[in-house]
Amino acid sequence: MSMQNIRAFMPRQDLIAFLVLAVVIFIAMPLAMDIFRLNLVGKYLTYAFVAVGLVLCWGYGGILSLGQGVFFGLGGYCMAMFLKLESSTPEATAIQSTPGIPDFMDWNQITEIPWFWEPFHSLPLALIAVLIVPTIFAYIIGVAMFKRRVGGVYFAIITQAVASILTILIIGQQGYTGGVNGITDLRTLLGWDIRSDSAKYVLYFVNGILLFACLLFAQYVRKSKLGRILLAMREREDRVRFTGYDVSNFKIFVFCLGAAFSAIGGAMFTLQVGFMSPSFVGIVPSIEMVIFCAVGGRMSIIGAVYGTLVVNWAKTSFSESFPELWLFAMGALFIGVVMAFPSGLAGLYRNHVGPFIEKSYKRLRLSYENYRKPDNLVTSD
Amino acid sequence: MFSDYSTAELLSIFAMQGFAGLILFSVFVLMALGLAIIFGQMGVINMAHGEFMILGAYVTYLISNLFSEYMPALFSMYFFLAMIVAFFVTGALGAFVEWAMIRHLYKRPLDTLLATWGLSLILQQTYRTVFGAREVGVSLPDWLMGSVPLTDIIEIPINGLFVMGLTLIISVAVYLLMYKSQFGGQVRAVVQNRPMAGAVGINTEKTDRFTFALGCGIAGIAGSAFTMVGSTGPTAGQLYIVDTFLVVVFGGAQSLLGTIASAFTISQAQSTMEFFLSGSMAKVLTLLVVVGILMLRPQGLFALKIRH
Amino acid sequence: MNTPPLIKPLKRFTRRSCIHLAAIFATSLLTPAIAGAEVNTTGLAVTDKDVTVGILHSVTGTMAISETGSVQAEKLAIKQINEMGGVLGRQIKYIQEDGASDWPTFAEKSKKLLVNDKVAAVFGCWTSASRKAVLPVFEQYNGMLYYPTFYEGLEQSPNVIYTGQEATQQIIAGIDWVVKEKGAKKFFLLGSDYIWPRTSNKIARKHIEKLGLKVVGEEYYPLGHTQFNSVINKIKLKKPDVIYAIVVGGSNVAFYKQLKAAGIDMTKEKPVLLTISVTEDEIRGIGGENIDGAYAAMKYFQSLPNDNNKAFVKAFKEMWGDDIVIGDVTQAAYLGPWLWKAAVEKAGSFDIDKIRAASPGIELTTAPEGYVRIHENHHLWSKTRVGLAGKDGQYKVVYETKELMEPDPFPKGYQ
Amino acid sequence: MNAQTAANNEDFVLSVEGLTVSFDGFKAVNDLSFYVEENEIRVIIGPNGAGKTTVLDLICGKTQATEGSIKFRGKELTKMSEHAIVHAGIGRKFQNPSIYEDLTVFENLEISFPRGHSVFGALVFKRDAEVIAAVEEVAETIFLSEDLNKTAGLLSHGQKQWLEIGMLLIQKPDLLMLDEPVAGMSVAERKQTAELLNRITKGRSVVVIEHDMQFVEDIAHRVTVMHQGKVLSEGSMERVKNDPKVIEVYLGH
Repeated sequence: MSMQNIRAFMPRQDLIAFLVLAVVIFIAMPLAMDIFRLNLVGKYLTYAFVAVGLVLCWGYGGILSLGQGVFFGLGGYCMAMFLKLESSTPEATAIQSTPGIPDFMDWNQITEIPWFWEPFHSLPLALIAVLIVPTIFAYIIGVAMFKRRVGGVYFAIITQAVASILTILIIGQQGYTGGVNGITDLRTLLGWDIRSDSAKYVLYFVNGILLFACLLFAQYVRKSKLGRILLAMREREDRVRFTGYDVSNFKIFVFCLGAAFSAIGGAMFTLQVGFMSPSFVGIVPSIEMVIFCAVGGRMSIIGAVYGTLVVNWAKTSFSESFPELWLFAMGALFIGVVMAFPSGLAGLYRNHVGPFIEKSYKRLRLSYENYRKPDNLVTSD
Repeated sequence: MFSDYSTAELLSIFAMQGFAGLILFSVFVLMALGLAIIFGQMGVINMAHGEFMILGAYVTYLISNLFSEYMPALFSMYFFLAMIVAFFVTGALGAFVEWAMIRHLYKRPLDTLLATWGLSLILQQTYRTVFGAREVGVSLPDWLMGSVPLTDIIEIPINGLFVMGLTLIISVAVYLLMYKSQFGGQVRAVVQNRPMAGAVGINTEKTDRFTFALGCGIAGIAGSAFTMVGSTGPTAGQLYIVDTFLVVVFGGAQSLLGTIASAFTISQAQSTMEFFLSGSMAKVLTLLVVVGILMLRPQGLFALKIRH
Repeated sequence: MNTPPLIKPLKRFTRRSCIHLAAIFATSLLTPAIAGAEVNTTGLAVTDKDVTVGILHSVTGTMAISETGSVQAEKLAIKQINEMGGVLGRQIKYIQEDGASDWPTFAEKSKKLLVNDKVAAVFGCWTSASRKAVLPVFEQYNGMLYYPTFYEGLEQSPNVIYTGQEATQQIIAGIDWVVKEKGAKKFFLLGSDYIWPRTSNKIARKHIEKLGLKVVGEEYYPLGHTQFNSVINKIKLKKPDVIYAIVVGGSNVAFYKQLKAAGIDMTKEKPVLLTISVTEDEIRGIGGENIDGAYAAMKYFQSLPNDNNKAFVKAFKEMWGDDIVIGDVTQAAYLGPWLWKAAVEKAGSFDIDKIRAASPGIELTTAPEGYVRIHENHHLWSKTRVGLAGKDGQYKVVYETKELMEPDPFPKGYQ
Repeated sequence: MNAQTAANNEDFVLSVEGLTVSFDGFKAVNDLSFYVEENEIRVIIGPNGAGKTTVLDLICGKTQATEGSIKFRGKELTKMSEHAIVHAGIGRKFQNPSIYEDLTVFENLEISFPRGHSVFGALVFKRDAEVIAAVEEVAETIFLSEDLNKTAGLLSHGQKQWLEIGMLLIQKPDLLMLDEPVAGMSVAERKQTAELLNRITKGRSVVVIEHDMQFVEDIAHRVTVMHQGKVLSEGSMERVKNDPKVIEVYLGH
């Protein structure tokens, strides 16, 4: 890549934003927090995967999905299935009537592992499934909807229905899915205890690195022509279509990408929190994830990460001190962001904080130059 | 599947399931009519629709308490008053919400979705703070609670009949209002061409506010009626929202008749399947079929072919 | 809703009821306070003056409806213990966290309570899902959870004391009763679609079939479902002697209202409606007139006539208002702090391992439900009762098992 | 010219035959036929509601025909998807300037550059010398060389119209369809546009819908007059102007 290409991919401002975020995630947070808080941040950051995907889908592509929890959940479930099988050794489950299968299957009179669980004995297959299953699911929905030009509000409502179908299905088929409890009590990954403090540190950093990989890819998409086409499409879909683009393919792509990001987040969630449950698949978490994105600024991938962190941090601390007020605050946040700050934290930064920093920086630089001047007086004057 | 039953029983099954379906149909229509007006006519996605319904239910609860406290003699009639008050209270809240929030967002339909979701959270917490987290029991007048026996198996619940009658009355009223009155003409004019409607002297702002308030008011009546069949709690409204939207979208958002037809289709399908499958699977299958059909026919089942 | 209890309630709590309770709990009061150094080496939030515990329930979200009572009961128990001099001479302070009806939040908050606040015990959780979510946390950080809800069993953790009944305790006695007293032969099983109703119905079915009787239908509906006309039609066709209903939450209201509207009169001889999921709490939402004549099998009803219970109901109403009702889970939640206190005092330490070792065999003669004892498997020995629901929203106890039911979370022959 | 000799319609760039579309029984276009030759500027005029824009919609695939055929260089268009029609060489400008207001003029033109139209292509698309040269050349043609880095939303109305024309030009279409290209333009801009159109028709055919008669006379080779979904009259401006049927329709109202 030539220097110019790099510049185009990552303008100076974006580079600074990426670096600052890297410092926050990889240095500041781990230094400032104990492992309990850090693990919490790690959990929040798994939602950031979804939010970043939503920036591309919704902010850029204009596709508002109210079912991102489906993909988060599917990714998380794929991971959880592997971990559950690993922890369901005949020794650990000796108390069951059929030892060696996950506990909830035993409770539901299932005596052997169902076929679709079989691939999850293998970690590589499970990891592939984490990415592939949600993406294919998104692809099917995407083809069905976008090829027929279903968009906007209708798409939002249908994704919502999909989320509710999947929730009922997971809860109803509890013998295969763990039902409303989810898949719980996950302990080890290839023998490595994921509940220990050291594992939590490692997982936090793995999570951070994966998030940055996703962010960099998202940045690449943003800055590629594809990013501009998405913007163009959102504004003038017909114009793009009559410029010779198959618009639906672009929508499908970005929807699948969002799904894949969410799935990675879901898998990391399972690893860090130690269980997966249908409460992430439903409508409420899916809409909450949209608000993370909206608070961060629906056009800013970095903003989405901060948005996720801020909302969740507020949620945790608010609900610790004033549990009853939390919903009021959350509701007000939704309304406030939509009505007063449609471009979220990123917009706030761009319009107020950024110029201020710029000004201060210039002033600083000016005073620095003034300070340097006396040295040069001899030659210059 | 049918071998377990005798012919007479089978006939009874179909009669009773048909009736159960009709009750479900009435419930769907009541839920969806308000939304069809707001979403279909104004393009606003009101995620707080369920909370407006629950407001109607709480109003009914308050009035029933009021009557049993101060006017026990008239208790058997309180329900009618409750529905009227519920209509006006939710309508007034609707008008306020339109003024404070919705009117600023007409150009951003997806954003109305998020903002009204925020509203729904606030309303939920308000109910919780005011009425407590527990469900409240709305006591009904005795005449609403019985049933009319037809045969020894088939009995027709009176509250079911009441809900059906109410649905009929409201549907007719809404039809007359939207298609036969001057107000309806104005609403449709505003929907079709806002600047033109404004130019010919229709007060578009007022029309919007009334339309939104009307939709909310109907939600209030629905909530009031639901105290007969469902629960009244702070979060009960959320249960309805997905179903309601699907009914409206499935019917083709623009058409009220479509909404009614779609409510009929979905309710009959669901109640028939419920009889032969487990409740959960019936629900999943119904939703799947609806979503599947919507994918094949995104404009909804009953929408007119319109010129793009 | 959740005012810090030490201000308002203290005023309301009358001297008379204090004395009464003091007499009841005299035995535990007499336990001498042990010097700080001995009990304070556990790394928990224990000082010479006080000890901190956690309360972890949902006060927001869909489950807030059910969990409110438990929070109130736990606060009442803590207040009463404090007024009697606390535990090992230390006043109990509590930190309350909101699980927000969201299982990961439960896990997160339990971790906070154990790791950051270092609480000596946690009273909390309601749904099985929330318990499953926090269980690994309690096992990892070695905390102690007092879990109040009747539940499906199939679990036995060294870090949990289950103060509610597990499924067999509730189910078997109830079915035996209905078979004996009502001559029931045909059962229709019905439930909300999740693990507790399904597991419970599985046990019920096995038991019914063991008795040589017949299950004529088994149905599940999604949580929150509000249209039960189809299943009511099925019930009418199958003509069961007993409708065995494990419907939960908002669905309950719809189910009983529609059942009544469809002309199934529970006050008549047949069919009998037997539930294990409707406590007095739920009846508030359903309305007494809609559930009049139904039977419930559980271990506690507010109307239990013993003296313990009268004092408990009185104190509860004084603290939380006259119009409050108390259900089975609320009472079980109330047991939590008392059982913990007894275990701490028996162990002479707040240390979790010592409490665990001390717990089995601990008995509470002062329990509102009468008498309970902790089993080796961390569940409670308790009696099961059958109550008949009345228009006033209260149950009238019509039957009580003679012996304490042994808790059997992994019942052989029922899985 | 007697265009009805359909046997050799391969000679035409565009041949529309028996085209009909109905919306719920209303025939917006009714059994319409016309033919466009190489390098011809054809203007379609007609009163409001005559079905002019619908014809363009039908040709570019936005609307599905109920009956009839549209052949472009012998290829049947009625069954093709929109983007395939574009790739076949047809560009269409909308009535209201349809540009991407959030992007710069350069980016607007770049998106229209005929390369990297697949998802993968767009991902790996590079802004190389060829692209830059093409963009600059077109910008020159449409009088926007100075404004390449300007956000398109900031352009004047006339400039937006030009930009949209430029976005079509960069695709080098064989057939260019323009829906009211001078609507809302100043007199000076109209002149420039007429000149622009005359310049860009070299090597391609153009179909224009326009109301401005002066402008039509400036550019049209041949004129088709539509009325109620049908061709009312066709031929040179001179001939059409004097056709009594046309006068009836225009003046009779």
